[in-house]
Amino acid sequence: MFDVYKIREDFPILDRKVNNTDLVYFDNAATSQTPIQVIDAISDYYKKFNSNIHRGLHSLSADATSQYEESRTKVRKHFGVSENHEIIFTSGTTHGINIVSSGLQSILTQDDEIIISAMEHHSNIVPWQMLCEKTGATMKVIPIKNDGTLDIDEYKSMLNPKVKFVFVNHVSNTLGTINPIELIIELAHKNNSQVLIDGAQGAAHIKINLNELNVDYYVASAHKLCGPTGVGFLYGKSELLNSLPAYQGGGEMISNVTFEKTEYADLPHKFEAGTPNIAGVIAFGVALDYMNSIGFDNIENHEKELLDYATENLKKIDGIKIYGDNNQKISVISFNIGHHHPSDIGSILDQFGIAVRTGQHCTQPIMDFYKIPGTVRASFSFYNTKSEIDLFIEALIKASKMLG
Amino acid sequence: MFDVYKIREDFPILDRKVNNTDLVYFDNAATSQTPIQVIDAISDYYKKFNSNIHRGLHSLSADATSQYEESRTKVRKHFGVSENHEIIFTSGTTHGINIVSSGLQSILTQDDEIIISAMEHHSNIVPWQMLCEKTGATMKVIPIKNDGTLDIDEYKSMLNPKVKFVFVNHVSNTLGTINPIELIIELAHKNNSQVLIDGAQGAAHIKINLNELNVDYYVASAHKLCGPTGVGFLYGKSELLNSLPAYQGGGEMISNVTFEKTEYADLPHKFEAGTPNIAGVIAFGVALDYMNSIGFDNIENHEKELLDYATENLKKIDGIKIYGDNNQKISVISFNIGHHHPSDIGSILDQFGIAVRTGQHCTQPIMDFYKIPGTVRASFSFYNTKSEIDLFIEALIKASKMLG
Amino acid sequence: MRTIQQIQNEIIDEFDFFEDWSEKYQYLIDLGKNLPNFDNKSRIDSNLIKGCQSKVWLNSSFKNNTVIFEADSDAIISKGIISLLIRVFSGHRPEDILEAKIDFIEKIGLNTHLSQTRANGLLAMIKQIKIYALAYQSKR
Amino acid sequence: MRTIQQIQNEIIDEFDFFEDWSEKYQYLIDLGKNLPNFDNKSRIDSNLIKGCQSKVWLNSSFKNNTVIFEADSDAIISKGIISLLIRVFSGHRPEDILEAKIDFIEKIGLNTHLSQTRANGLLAMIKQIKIYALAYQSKR
Ligand SMILES: Cc1ncc(COP(=O)(O)O)c(C=O)c1O
Ligand SMILES: Cc1ncc(COP(=O)(O)O)c(C=O)c1O
Repeated sequence: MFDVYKIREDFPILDRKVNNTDLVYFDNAATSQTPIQVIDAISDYYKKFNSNIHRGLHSLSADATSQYEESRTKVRKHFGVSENHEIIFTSGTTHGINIVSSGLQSILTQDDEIIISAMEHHSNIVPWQMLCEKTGATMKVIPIKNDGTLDIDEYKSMLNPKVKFVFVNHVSNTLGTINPIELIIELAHKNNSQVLIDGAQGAAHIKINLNELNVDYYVASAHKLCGPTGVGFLYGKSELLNSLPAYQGGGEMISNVTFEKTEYADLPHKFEAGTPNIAGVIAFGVALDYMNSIGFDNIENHEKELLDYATENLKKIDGIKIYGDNNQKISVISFNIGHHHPSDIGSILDQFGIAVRTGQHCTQPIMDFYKIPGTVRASFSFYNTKSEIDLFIEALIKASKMLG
Repeated sequence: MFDVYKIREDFPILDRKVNNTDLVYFDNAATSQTPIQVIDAISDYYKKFNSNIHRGLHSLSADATSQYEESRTKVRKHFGVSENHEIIFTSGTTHGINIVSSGLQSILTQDDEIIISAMEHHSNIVPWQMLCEKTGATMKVIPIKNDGTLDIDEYKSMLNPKVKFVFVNHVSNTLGTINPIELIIELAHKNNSQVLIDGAQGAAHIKINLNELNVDYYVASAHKLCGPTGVGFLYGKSELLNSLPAYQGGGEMISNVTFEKTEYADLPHKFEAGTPNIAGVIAFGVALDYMNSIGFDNIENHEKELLDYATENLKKIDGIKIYGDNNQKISVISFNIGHHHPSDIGSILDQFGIAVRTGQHCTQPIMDFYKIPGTVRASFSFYNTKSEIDLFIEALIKASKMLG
Repeated sequence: MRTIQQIQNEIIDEFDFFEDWSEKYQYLIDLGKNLPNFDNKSRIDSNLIKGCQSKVWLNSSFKNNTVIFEADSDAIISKGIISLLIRVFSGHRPEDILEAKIDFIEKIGLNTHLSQTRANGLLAMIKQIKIYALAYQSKR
Repeated sequence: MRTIQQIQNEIIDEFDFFEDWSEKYQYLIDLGKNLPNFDNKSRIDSNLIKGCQSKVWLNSSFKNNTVIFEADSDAIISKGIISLLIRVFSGHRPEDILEAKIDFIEKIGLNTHLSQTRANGLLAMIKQIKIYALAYQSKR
């Protein structure tokens, strides 16, 4: 049985006061909160197991290594991947994307095209711009429609033999839109193009099976999945990861070093140079266990309820405009009220203890599309409640009144 | 007053049993143990402040941001740096080195030479090999002498107008040798060469002032400084960091993004793409506070005592050979006994609860130099004791007897 | 003409009347509304102050040995804040502006009611004001 | 000739006599010493087993429908371990080797006395033994 009040007891921060009132945390798309089970896993690691991994012969190192590798198994299983070495631990989504973009420098040529979408996070734009600058390849952009969905017809017409790669997010962090990635991947593959999906937002809200999805690369961050900061993973098909050159040089990622020549180690070590975020990786595994103990079905249902409830009540507010008001979205709502600047709304909400994000959300092209300086973004997680939404709506109405 | 037994109370892991005996942790050069103050700082962060930083308008984000930036100030002050933006947070030493090596791709040419030393960690070899492969520049290697010190005369003769960069570690992780970096930097600067110092080992044992040292770049990892895994920093002189191209593309590191062109943000953000290891960075600051509360003078004194005591007693063991037995070293001892394989010694020591590292320690060229498959490495920290060394020596004698 | 310090004290007295943060915010909002908008030709990038989440434009001129400031913002609370700064700084001599200690922000409790992002913006505004003053002083 | 399972049981019985880990280790060390060294021409990279911290070389031949294993290592404990493996596997038919369930390692408590790194090495050795067996089986 899904009991949101019982779940909230796992999250110490939800008891916090902000500006003398109870915290209402609606900035989950920026980072999720951390249950005590995950916090304790980190403490436990440092209290009992802390040790550098992989090459240590002593028991401490052996324990740390097996916990670290067990976490890889957890990630692999959770995301429906068959091989452990196809999971590369990274410091986050941005790092994962950069491993691929850097690797493609030696593969892409000036005759090639790549496709991204107009609703990408800067982390899924800038690395490809840098890649195009270095290789001379051309970047094409799938436009968005006014309802905040991708223009798939346009995408179809953009596919041609020159297109080697397609980079699209699973879910937009600004609009909440769930993109039809199955279709995007299928069309790309028919065109012999490879696909990287930015799962930073999707992974936290939708259970996916990467092998069934048949995606080429997928990246996500632990800190949006109830896990710690500074950890994420890159999934890639073995043969593709093997074909990419190593990204960073360092310890762990080589099998043999002389000054004349260096042999790279096998996957996943080839891409995990240096001492990794060991505690973080282990805690990431615990975070996935935690979310699975709640159940992604329950998470999706509850978040859908929150989304519908909030959308319905927001629409009653005078002058509100919701961006991306379609019926394929996760619990993220971007909006503006009248001509009020989002930061004015955000500042006042903060005084009521309500944490929302304001601004461009690292998606400047979306702002350019709607011709706005930014939005107020409320994003809900499975531990949020309808009564928090009531407080939020009430505060919004007051803010709007104050701003006149 | 320095009281090692009082200090040990801060380290929960030191109470751990391994193979039914008390843990003796002598693998500090691989990673240091974590005091409860640092562990609590991480828990506290997730219990009270967890939030994405920099662009958030709400109080939680503001708190997290100011703690994160305060940590930058702590690192800056501790390492004698004048400007906060010259401190770039990384995921570790390896990451820091790769930021620089990747940046130099557009600067180095095939007519240039770079110098490294024969006692570098793979993390300070492989990135430069990759750089030389991409640019055609030539790598020269400062040889080691039999006593485990660098051949400085040879270094002098290697300097010539083609040499653009010198990459040397502060302290060797395998031999413990403290390199004369003041001299190395001075000679390099006279030659108009820039210097990057790999401080992974040095920073933990020797208090340094980077501005006085006048070094161009310096890198280190928090996990060797009583801090958490997955964090480190790169120091660079402003004008040099400004001249390097950005490393990773992503959120936070740009000021303006359109599909046509992207403007990069100022330092340090230019090199801190994506959500950083926020909890880790904050805890790193706490770790520095902790070490300073003990005092680096005290740390250096105590560790010197341990080194001398251990060296003296090790030398009494039949057939022992210490590598790098010179008088300029930190508390790291690499050795072999007779023809016993280091992993045989290490396995037996582990049964006695004693954690040492065995193997090549990511410094294969040192092993090639001494023509050995590896060493047993014992590395002591300020929380180790002489009676632990007694246990270690006793166990070594037993191991040697068992191996016959 | 009152000194910079006198004006600051005046503002502190005014804020003393407010009972809670919402009254302070309401006052800032009203101030923001009363500050005239720039025309489009002053809303140019070279007048933009970096470091604010909202856009803040600051312009200055030099008359009778004093610096006159004008400002605008696309966010109303920022505009209210900068209107306070104009009231404090505009019409004073460069050297007075450069020497001035700004204490009213703390004393009216604005710092605790501004997030780090806004507070950084505020610092950026004050810095820009002082840069203008310095420029005029050295031009004389 | 005894079956693979019988040999494993024999080893388990032998280890039952040992009172603590040091006796087990001493036994492995003695086994290691008694296993003849390879000559240098068998100590070649193509015989090396990947995944061990020490070097372990494994060689095989096929006689009378059975696989004969020889091995060497530069570390004596590894050599002791692989000498146990040879005792278990050498001289058996490929299909028996492929079908064999290896339970003696757990039962003699070796897994708890080997670090992860060593245990991985052990797995790598067994894997290589099975790969040889598979190769001979399919060649017939
Ligand atoms: C001298 C030296 N350089 C570099 C490194 C790499 O540090 P990290 O693994 O934290 O990136 C180490 C760590 O062992 C080291 O000792
Ligand atoms: C869609 C999307 N992509 C990428 C990122 C970047 O993730 P990180 O900052 O964890 O690297 C985010 C985070 O906001 C995101 O929402």
